[in-house]
Amino acid sequence: MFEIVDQPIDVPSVLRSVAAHSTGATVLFLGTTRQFTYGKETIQLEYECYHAMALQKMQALGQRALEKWPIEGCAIVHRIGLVPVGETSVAIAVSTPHRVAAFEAAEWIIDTLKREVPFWKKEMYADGQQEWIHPTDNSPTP
Amino acid sequence: MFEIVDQPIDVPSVLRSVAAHSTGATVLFLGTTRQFTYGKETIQLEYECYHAMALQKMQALGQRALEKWPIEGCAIVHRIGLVPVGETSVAIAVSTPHRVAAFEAAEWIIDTLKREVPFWKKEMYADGQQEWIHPTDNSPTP
Amino acid sequence: MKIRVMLFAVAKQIAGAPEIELEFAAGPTVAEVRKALIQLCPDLADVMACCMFAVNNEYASMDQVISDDCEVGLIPPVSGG
Amino acid sequence: MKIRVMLFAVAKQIAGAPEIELEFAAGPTVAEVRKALIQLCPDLADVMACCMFAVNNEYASMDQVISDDCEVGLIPPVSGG
Repeated sequence: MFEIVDQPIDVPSVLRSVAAHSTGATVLFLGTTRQFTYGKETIQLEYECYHAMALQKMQALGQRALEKWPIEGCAIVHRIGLVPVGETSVAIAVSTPHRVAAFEAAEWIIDTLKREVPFWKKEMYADGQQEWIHPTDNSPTP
Repeated sequence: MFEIVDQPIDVPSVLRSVAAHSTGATVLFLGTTRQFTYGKETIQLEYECYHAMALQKMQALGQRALEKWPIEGCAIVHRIGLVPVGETSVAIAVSTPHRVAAFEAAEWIIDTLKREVPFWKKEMYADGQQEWIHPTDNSPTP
Repeated sequence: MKIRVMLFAVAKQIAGAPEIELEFAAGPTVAEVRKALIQLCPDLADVMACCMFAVNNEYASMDQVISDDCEVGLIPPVSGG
Repeated sequence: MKIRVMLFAVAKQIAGAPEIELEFAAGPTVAEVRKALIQLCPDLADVMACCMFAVNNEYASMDQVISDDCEVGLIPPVSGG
Protein backbone atom coordinates (compact mmCIF):
# COMPACT_ATOMS: atom_id res chain seq x y z
CA MET A 1 0.00 0.00 0.00
CA PHE A 2 1.58 3.24 -1.20
CA GLU A 3 -0.81 6.15 -0.91
CA ILE A 4 -1.03 9.91 -0.56
CA VAL A 5 -4.27 10.88 1.19
CA ASP A 6 -5.91 14.16 2.17
CA GLN A 7 -7.94 12.65 5.03
CA PRO A 8 -6.93 11.03 8.34
CA ILE A 9 -4.83 7.91 7.75
CA ASP A 10 -6.72 4.66 8.41
CA VAL A 11 -4.06 2.94 10.54
CA PRO A 12 -5.86 -0.41 10.97
CA SER A 13 -6.10 -0.75 7.19
CA VAL A 14 -2.37 0.06 6.89
CA LEU A 15 -1.64 -2.78 9.34
CA ARG A 16 -4.02 -5.16 7.55
CA SER A 17 -2.22 -4.45 4.27
CA VAL A 18 1.05 -5.93 5.59
CA ALA A 19 -0.46 -8.94 7.39
CA ALA A 20 0.70 -12.34 6.14
CA HIS A 21 0.91 -15.84 7.57
CA SER A 22 4.65 -15.84 6.97
CA THR A 23 5.01 -12.81 9.23
CA GLY A 24 6.32 -13.03 12.78
CA ALA A 25 6.95 -9.34 13.34
CA THR A 26 5.33 -6.10 12.27
CA VAL A 27 6.71 -2.64 12.97
CA LEU A 28 4.53 0.42 12.46
CA PHE A 29 5.88 3.96 12.55
CA LEU A 30 3.54 6.91 12.92
CA GLY A 31 4.70 10.50 12.53
CA THR A 32 2.33 12.87 14.29
CA THR A 33 2.03 16.63 14.57
CA ARG A 34 3.82 17.63 17.76
CA GLN A 35 2.58 20.59 19.78
CA PHE A 36 5.97 21.99 20.77
CA THR A 37 9.19 22.08 18.75
CA TYR A 38 12.16 23.75 20.40
CA GLY A 39 9.74 25.66 22.62
CA LYS A 40 7.48 27.02 19.86
CA GLU A 41 3.83 25.98 19.91
CA THR A 42 2.37 24.51 16.73
CA ILE A 43 -1.39 24.53 16.04
CA GLN A 44 -1.24 22.42 12.91
CA LEU A 45 0.99 21.51 9.99
CA GLU A 46 0.14 21.88 6.34
CA TYR A 47 1.76 19.36 4.00
CA GLU A 48 2.09 19.59 0.25
CA CYS A 49 3.81 17.29 -2.19
CA TYR A 50 4.91 16.85 -5.77
CA HIS A 51 2.29 14.17 -6.20
CA ALA A 52 3.51 12.08 -9.13
CA MET A 53 7.14 12.15 -8.01
CA ALA A 54 6.32 11.52 -4.34
CA LEU A 55 4.19 8.48 -5.14
CA GLN A 56 6.86 7.08 -7.45
CA LYS A 57 9.56 7.64 -4.81
CA MET A 58 7.41 5.97 -2.14
CA GLN A 59 7.00 2.90 -4.34
CA ALA A 60 10.72 2.92 -5.10
CA LEU A 61 11.48 3.05 -1.36
CA GLY A 62 9.35 -0.07 -0.88
CA GLN A 63 11.24 -1.78 -3.69
CA ARG A 64 14.67 -0.78 -2.32
CA ALA A 65 13.67 -2.03 1.14
CA LEU A 66 12.61 -5.36 -0.38
CA GLU A 67 16.09 -5.73 -1.85
CA LYS A 68 17.71 -5.13 1.54
CA TRP A 69 15.47 -7.14 3.89
CA PRO A 70 13.22 -10.21 3.68
CA ILE A 71 10.01 -8.19 3.76
CA GLU A 72 6.58 -9.83 3.58
CA GLY A 73 4.54 -6.62 3.53
CA CYS A 74 5.34 -2.92 3.25
CA ALA A 75 3.07 0.12 3.38
CA ILE A 76 3.81 3.83 3.17
CA VAL A 77 0.94 6.31 3.51
CA HIS A 78 1.49 10.07 3.71
CA ARG A 79 -1.21 12.61 4.43
CA ILE A 80 -1.25 16.06 2.80
CA GLY A 81 -3.21 19.21 3.62
CA LEU A 82 -3.83 20.32 7.19
CA VAL A 83 -2.75 17.91 9.96
CA PRO A 84 -3.72 19.17 13.45
CA VAL A 85 -1.68 18.50 16.60
CA GLY A 86 -1.90 14.85 17.64
CA GLU A 87 -2.90 13.56 14.19
CA THR A 88 -0.78 11.35 11.96
CA SER A 89 0.99 12.69 8.87
CA VAL A 90 2.79 9.50 7.87
CA ALA A 91 2.35 5.79 8.55
CA ILE A 92 4.95 3.19 7.62
CA ALA A 93 4.37 -0.51 8.26
CA VAL A 94 6.76 -3.38 7.58
CA SER A 95 6.21 -7.06 8.28
CA THR A 96 8.98 -9.67 8.22
CA PRO A 97 9.53 -13.22 9.46
CA HIS A 98 11.86 -12.02 12.27
CA ARG A 99 11.80 -8.74 14.14
CA VAL A 100 15.28 -7.27 13.60
CA ALA A 101 14.60 -6.75 9.90
CA ALA A 102 11.22 -5.12 10.58
CA PHE A 103 12.77 -2.51 12.91
CA GLU A 104 15.69 -1.83 10.55
CA ALA A 105 13.51 -1.53 7.45
CA ALA A 106 10.87 0.71 9.04
CA GLU A 107 13.52 3.07 10.40
CA TRP A 108 15.40 3.11 7.08
CA ILE A 109 12.20 3.90 5.18
CA ILE A 110 11.22 6.87 7.37
CA ASP A 111 14.81 8.18 7.41
CA THR A 112 15.06 7.94 3.63
CA LEU A 113 11.57 9.32 3.02
CA LYS A 114 12.47 12.38 5.08
CA ARG A 115 15.61 12.94 3.00
CA GLU A 116 14.42 12.11 -0.51
CA VAL A 117 10.67 12.14 -1.06
CA PRO A 118 9.17 15.50 -2.14
CA PHE A 119 6.81 16.38 0.70
CA TRP A 120 7.00 19.70 2.47
CA LYS A 121 5.49 20.88 5.70
CA LYS A 122 4.48 24.36 6.75
CA GLU A 123 4.45 25.01 10.48
CA MET A 124 1.42 27.04 11.56
CA TYR A 125 2.35 28.38 14.98
CA ALA A 126 0.11 29.48 17.85
CA ASP A 127 1.43 33.06 17.49
CA GLY A 128 0.05 33.28 13.93
CA GLN A 129 3.41 32.88 12.21
CA GLN A 130 3.63 30.40 9.33
CA GLU A 131 6.82 28.92 7.95
CA TRP A 132 7.73 26.39 5.27
CA ILE A 133 10.26 23.94 6.70
CA HIS A 134 13.25 23.35 4.45
CA PRO A 135 15.97 21.64 6.46
CA THR A 136 19.37 22.44 5.06
CA ASP A 137 21.44 20.35 7.46
CA ASN A 138 20.88 17.12 9.33
CA SER A 139 18.94 18.73 12.15
CA PRO A 140 16.84 16.10 13.95
CA THR A 141 13.17 16.01 13.04
CA PRO A 142 10.54 13.62 14.39
CA MET B 1 -1.22 0.33 29.46
CA PHE B 2 0.29 -2.91 30.77
CA GLU B 3 -2.05 -5.84 30.29
CA ILE B 4 -2.20 -9.60 29.91
CA VAL B 5 -5.28 -10.60 27.92
CA ASP B 6 -6.81 -13.90 26.81
CA GLN B 7 -8.61 -12.41 23.79
CA PRO B 8 -7.35 -10.77 20.57
CA ILE B 9 -5.33 -7.63 21.32
CA ASP B 10 -7.17 -4.41 20.51
CA VAL B 11 -4.38 -2.66 18.60
CA PRO B 12 -6.16 0.67 18.03
CA SER B 13 -6.71 1.00 21.78
CA VAL B 14 -3.01 0.23 22.39
CA LEU B 15 -2.11 3.07 20.01
CA ARG B 16 -4.64 5.44 21.60
CA SER B 17 -3.11 4.75 25.02
CA VAL B 18 0.25 6.24 23.96
CA ALA B 19 -1.13 9.25 22.05
CA ALA B 20 -0.12 12.65 23.39
CA HIS B 21 0.20 16.15 21.97
CA SER B 22 3.87 16.17 22.88
CA THR B 23 4.43 13.15 20.65
CA GLY B 24 6.05 13.39 17.23
CA ALA B 25 6.74 9.70 16.72
CA THR B 26 5.05 6.45 17.66
CA VAL B 27 6.52 3.00 17.07
CA LEU B 28 4.32 -0.08 17.40
CA PHE B 29 5.71 -3.61 17.43
CA LEU B 30 3.43 -6.58 16.87
CA GLY B 31 4.58 -10.16 17.35
CA THR B 32 2.38 -12.54 15.40
CA THR B 33 2.12 -16.30 15.10
CA ARG B 34 4.18 -17.30 12.07
CA GLN B 35 3.14 -20.25 9.95
CA PHE B 36 6.60 -21.63 9.23
CA THR B 37 9.65 -21.72 11.52
CA TYR B 38 12.76 -23.39 10.12
CA GLY B 39 10.52 -25.30 7.70
CA LYS B 40 8.06 -26.65 10.28
CA GLU B 41 4.42 -25.65 9.94
CA THR B 42 2.69 -24.18 12.99
CA ILE B 43 -1.11 -24.23 13.39
CA GLN B 44 -1.22 -22.11 16.52
CA LEU B 45 0.75 -21.19 19.60
CA GLU B 46 -0.38 -21.56 23.17
CA TYR B 47 1.02 -19.02 25.63
CA GLU B 48 1.04 -19.25 29.38
CA CYS B 49 2.54 -16.94 31.96
CA TYR B 50 3.35 -16.49 35.62
CA HIS B 51 0.66 -13.82 35.81
CA ALA B 52 1.62 -11.72 38.85
CA MET B 53 5.33 -11.76 38.03
CA ALA B 54 4.81 -11.15 34.30
CA LEU B 55 2.61 -8.13 34.92
CA GLN B 56 5.06 -6.71 37.45
CA LYS B 57 7.97 -7.24 35.03
CA MET B 58 6.04 -5.59 32.19
CA GLN B 59 5.42 -2.52 34.35
CA ALA B 60 9.07 -2.51 35.42
CA LEU B 61 10.13 -2.64 31.75
CA GLY B 62 8.03 0.46 31.10
CA GLN B 63 9.67 2.19 34.04
CA ARG B 64 13.20 1.22 32.97
CA ALA B 65 12.48 2.45 29.43
CA LEU B 66 11.28 5.78 30.86
CA GLU B 67 14.62 6.18 32.60
CA LYS B 68 16.52 5.57 29.35
CA TRP B 69 14.47 7.56 26.83
CA PRO B 70 12.18 10.63 26.86
CA ILE B 71 9.01 8.58 26.52
CA GLU B 72 5.56 10.20 26.43
CA GLY B 73 3.54 6.98 26.31
CA CYS B 74 4.36 3.28 26.65
CA ALA B 75 2.12 0.22 26.33
CA ILE B 76 2.88 -3.49 26.59
CA VAL B 77 0.06 -5.98 26.03
CA HIS B 78 0.65 -9.74 25.88
CA ARG B 79 -1.97 -12.31 24.95
CA ILE B 80 -2.10 -15.76 26.57
CA GLY B 81 -3.94 -18.92 25.60
CA LEU B 82 -4.27 -20.03 21.99
CA VAL B 83 -2.99 -17.64 19.32
CA PRO B 84 -3.67 -18.89 15.77
CA VAL B 85 -1.39 -18.21 12.78
CA GLY B 86 -1.54 -14.55 11.72
CA GLU B 87 -2.84 -13.28 15.08
CA THR B 88 -0.93 -11.05 17.47
CA SER B 89 0.59 -12.37 20.70
CA VAL B 90 2.29 -9.17 21.84
CA ALA B 91 1.87 -5.46 21.12
CA ILE B 92 4.37 -2.84 22.26
CA ALA B 93 3.83 0.86 21.59
CA VAL B 94 6.12 3.74 22.45
CA SER B 95 5.61 7.42 21.71
CA THR B 96 8.34 10.04 21.98
CA PRO B 97 8.96 13.61 20.80
CA HIS B 98 11.52 12.42 18.20
CA ARG B 99 11.64 9.16 16.32
CA VAL B 100 15.08 7.70 17.13
CA ALA B 101 14.09 7.17 20.78
CA ALA B 102 10.79 5.51 19.82
CA PHE B 103 12.56 2.93 17.63
CA GLU B 104 15.27 2.27 20.20
CA ALA B 105 12.85 1.95 23.12
CA ALA B 106 10.36 -0.31 21.33
CA GLU B 107 13.13 -2.65 20.20
CA TRP B 108 14.74 -2.67 23.65
CA ILE B 109 11.41 -3.49 25.29
CA ILE B 110 10.63 -6.46 23.03
CA ASP B 111 14.22 -7.75 23.28
CA THR B 112 14.16 -7.50 27.08
CA LEU B 113 10.64 -8.91 27.39
CA LYS B 114 11.73 -11.97 25.42
CA ARG B 115 14.69 -12.52 27.74
CA GLU B 116 13.20 -11.68 31.15
CA VAL B 117 9.42 -11.73 31.39
CA PRO B 118 7.86 -15.10 32.34
CA PHE B 119 5.76 -16.00 29.32
CA TRP B 120 6.13 -19.33 27.56
CA LYS B 121 4.89 -20.52 24.22
CA LYS B 122 4.00 -24.01 23.12
CA GLU B 123 4.28 -24.68 19.39
CA MET B 124 1.37 -26.72 18.07
CA TYR B 125 2.57 -28.06 14.74
CA ALA B 126 0.57 -29.16 11.72
CA ASP B 127 1.89 -32.74 12.17
CA GLY B 128 0.23 -32.97 15.60
CA GLN B 129 3.43 -32.54 17.59
CA GLN B 130 3.40 -30.07 20.48
CA GLU B 131 6.46 -28.54 22.11
CA TRP B 132 7.12 -26.01 24.85
CA ILE B 133 9.76 -23.55 23.64
CA HIS B 134 12.54 -22.92 26.12
CA PRO B 135 15.40 -21.19 24.33
CA THR B 136 18.71 -21.97 25.99
CA ASP B 137 20.95 -19.87 23.76
CA ASN B 138 20.53 -16.65 21.84
CA SER B 139 18.82 -18.27 18.89
CA PRO B 140 16.89 -15.67 16.91
CA THR B 141 13.16 -15.56 17.51
CA PRO B 142 10.63 -13.24 15.93
CA MET C 1 7.44 -24.92 57.33
CA LYS C 2 5.82 -25.56 53.99
CA ILE C 3 7.04 -23.98 50.74
CA ARG C 4 4.92 -24.27 47.62
CA VAL C 5 6.74 -23.94 44.33
CA MET C 6 4.73 -22.87 41.29
CA LEU C 7 5.55 -24.70 38.07
CA PHE C 8 5.15 -23.54 34.50
CA ALA C 9 5.34 -24.73 30.91
CA VAL C 10 7.52 -27.81 30.41
CA ALA C 11 8.22 -28.13 34.17
CA LYS C 12 4.49 -28.22 34.92
CA GLN C 13 4.06 -30.75 32.12
CA ILE C 14 6.84 -33.01 33.44
CA ALA C 15 5.68 -32.80 37.06
CA GLY C 16 2.05 -33.23 36.06
CA ALA C 17 1.00 -30.53 38.52
CA PRO C 18 0.96 -26.69 38.65
CA GLU C 19 2.71 -26.64 42.00
CA ILE C 20 4.68 -28.83 44.41
CA GLU C 21 4.66 -28.51 48.18
CA LEU C 22 7.92 -29.02 50.07
CA GLU C 23 8.51 -29.32 53.82
CA PHE C 24 11.51 -27.73 55.58
CA ALA C 25 12.58 -27.55 59.20
CA ALA C 26 13.60 -23.91 58.80
CA GLY C 27 13.56 -21.26 56.06
CA PRO C 28 15.53 -22.83 53.20
CA THR C 29 17.74 -21.15 50.64
CA VAL C 30 16.76 -21.26 46.97
CA ALA C 31 19.53 -23.87 46.49
CA GLU C 32 17.94 -26.08 49.14
CA VAL C 33 14.52 -25.74 47.52
CA ARG C 34 16.09 -26.70 44.21
CA LYS C 35 17.69 -29.81 45.70
CA ALA C 36 14.47 -30.87 47.43
CA LEU C 37 12.50 -30.43 44.20
CA ILE C 38 14.87 -32.73 42.30
CA GLN C 39 14.73 -35.34 45.06
CA LEU C 40 10.93 -35.31 45.02
CA CYS C 41 10.66 -35.23 41.22
CA PRO C 42 13.85 -36.55 39.57
CA ASP C 43 12.32 -36.07 36.10
CA LEU C 44 12.69 -32.32 36.62
CA ALA C 45 16.49 -32.55 36.94
CA ASP C 46 17.23 -32.03 33.23
CA VAL C 47 15.04 -28.99 32.72
CA MET C 48 16.09 -27.48 36.06
CA ALA C 49 19.64 -27.28 34.77
CA CYS C 50 18.54 -24.16 32.91
CA CYS C 51 15.73 -22.90 35.18
CA MET C 52 15.74 -19.80 37.34
CA PHE C 53 13.81 -19.32 40.57
CA ALA C 54 11.58 -16.36 41.36
CA VAL C 55 10.85 -15.27 44.92
CA ASN C 56 8.01 -12.76 45.32
CA ASN C 57 8.02 -12.02 41.57
CA GLU C 58 11.76 -11.29 41.35
CA TYR C 59 14.51 -13.51 40.02
CA ALA C 60 16.38 -14.90 43.04
CA SER C 61 19.98 -15.94 43.68
CA MET C 62 20.73 -19.44 44.90
CA ASP C 63 21.68 -18.25 48.40
CA GLN C 64 18.52 -16.20 48.98
CA VAL C 65 16.66 -17.38 52.12
CA ILE C 66 12.96 -18.10 51.75
CA SER C 67 10.44 -17.40 54.51
CA ASP C 68 6.99 -18.96 54.75
CA ASP C 69 5.19 -15.95 53.29
CA CYS C 70 7.27 -16.03 50.11
CA GLU C 71 5.81 -16.95 46.74
CA VAL C 72 8.28 -19.21 44.92
CA GLY C 73 8.21 -19.98 41.19
CA LEU C 74 10.36 -22.24 39.05
CA ILE C 75 11.05 -20.33 35.83
CA PRO C 76 12.10 -22.30 32.76
CA PRO C 77 13.76 -20.26 29.98
CA VAL C 78 11.12 -17.78 28.86
CA SER C 79 9.74 -17.65 25.32
CA GLY C 80 7.15 -14.91 25.23
CA GLY C 81 6.72 -12.22 22.61
CA MET D 1 10.70 25.41 -27.08
CA LYS D 2 8.78 26.01 -23.86
CA ILE D 3 9.76 24.42 -20.54
CA ARG D 4 7.39 24.67 -17.61
CA VAL D 5 8.95 24.35 -14.18
CA MET D 6 6.69 23.25 -11.31
CA LEU D 7 7.23 25.09 -8.03
CA PHE D 8 6.56 23.90 -4.48
CA ALA D 9 6.44 25.10 -0.90
CA VAL D 10 8.55 28.19 -0.23
CA ALA D 11 9.56 28.51 -3.90
CA LYS D 12 5.90 28.59 -4.96
CA GLN D 13 5.22 31.12 -2.21
CA ILE D 14 8.08 33.39 -3.31
CA ALA D 15 7.23 33.16 -7.00
CA GLY D 16 3.52 33.59 -6.29
CA ALA D 17 2.71 30.86 -8.84
CA PRO D 18 2.69 27.05 -8.97
CA GLU D 19 4.71 27.00 -12.18
CA ILE D 20 6.84 29.21 -14.39
CA GLU D 21 7.15 28.91 -18.17
CA LEU D 22 10.53 29.46 -19.79
CA GLU D 23 11.42 29.78 -23.47
CA PHE D 24 14.57 28.24 -24.99
CA ALA D 25 15.94 28.07 -28.51
CA ALA D 26 16.96 24.42 -28.05
CA GLY D 27 16.70 21.79 -25.31
CA PRO D 28 18.44 23.37 -22.31
CA THR D 29 20.43 21.68 -19.57
CA VAL D 30 19.16 21.77 -16.00
CA ALA D 31 21.85 24.39 -15.28
CA GLU D 32 20.48 26.60 -18.06
CA VAL D 33 16.94 26.22 -16.72
CA ARG D 34 18.23 27.18 -13.30
CA LYS D 35 19.93 30.31 -14.64
CA ALA D 36 16.85 31.34 -16.61
CA LEU D 37 14.62 30.89 -13.55
CA ILE D 38 16.81 33.19 -11.47
CA GLN D 39 16.87 35.82 -14.25
CA LEU D 40 13.08 35.74 -14.49
CA CYS D 41 12.50 35.65 -10.74
CA PRO D 42 15.55 36.98 -8.84
CA ASP D 43 13.74 36.51 -5.51
CA LEU D 44 14.19 32.76 -5.99
CA ALA D 45 17.99 33.01 -6.00
CA ASP D 46 18.42 32.49 -2.25
CA VAL D 47 16.23 29.45 -1.91
CA MET D 48 17.56 27.96 -5.15
CA ALA D 49 20.99 27.75 -3.58
CA CYS D 50 19.78 24.63 -1.83
CA CYS D 51 17.16 23.36 -4.32
CA MET D 52 17.38 20.27 -6.49
CA PHE D 53 15.73 19.78 -9.85
CA ALA D 54 13.61 16.81 -10.83
CA VAL D 55 13.15 15.72 -14.43
CA ASN D 56 10.39 13.20 -15.06
CA ASN D 57 10.10 12.44 -11.32
CA GLU D 58 13.81 11.73 -10.81
CA TYR D 59 16.44 13.98 -9.26
CA ALA D 60 18.53 15.39 -12.12
CA SER D 61 22.14 16.46 -12.46
CA MET D 62 22.98 19.99 -13.62
CA ASP D 63 24.21 18.80 -17.03
CA GLN D 64 21.13 16.74 -17.89
CA VAL D 65 19.50 17.92 -21.14
CA ILE D 66 15.78 18.59 -21.08
CA SER D 67 13.51 17.91 -24.04
CA ASP D 68 10.08 19.43 -24.55
CA ASP D 69 8.19 16.39 -23.24
CA CYS D 70 10.00 16.46 -19.91
CA GLU D 71 8.27 17.37 -16.66
CA VAL D 72 10.56 19.64 -14.65
CA GLY D 73 10.20 20.40 -10.93
CA LEU D 74 12.13 22.67 -8.62
CA ILE D 75 12.57 20.76 -5.35
CA PRO D 76 13.35 22.73 -2.19
CA PRO D 77 14.81 20.70 0.70
CA VAL D 78 12.10 18.20 1.60
CA SER D 79 10.43 18.05 5.02
CA GLY D 80 7.87 15.27 4.90
CA GLY D 81 7.26 12.58 7.48
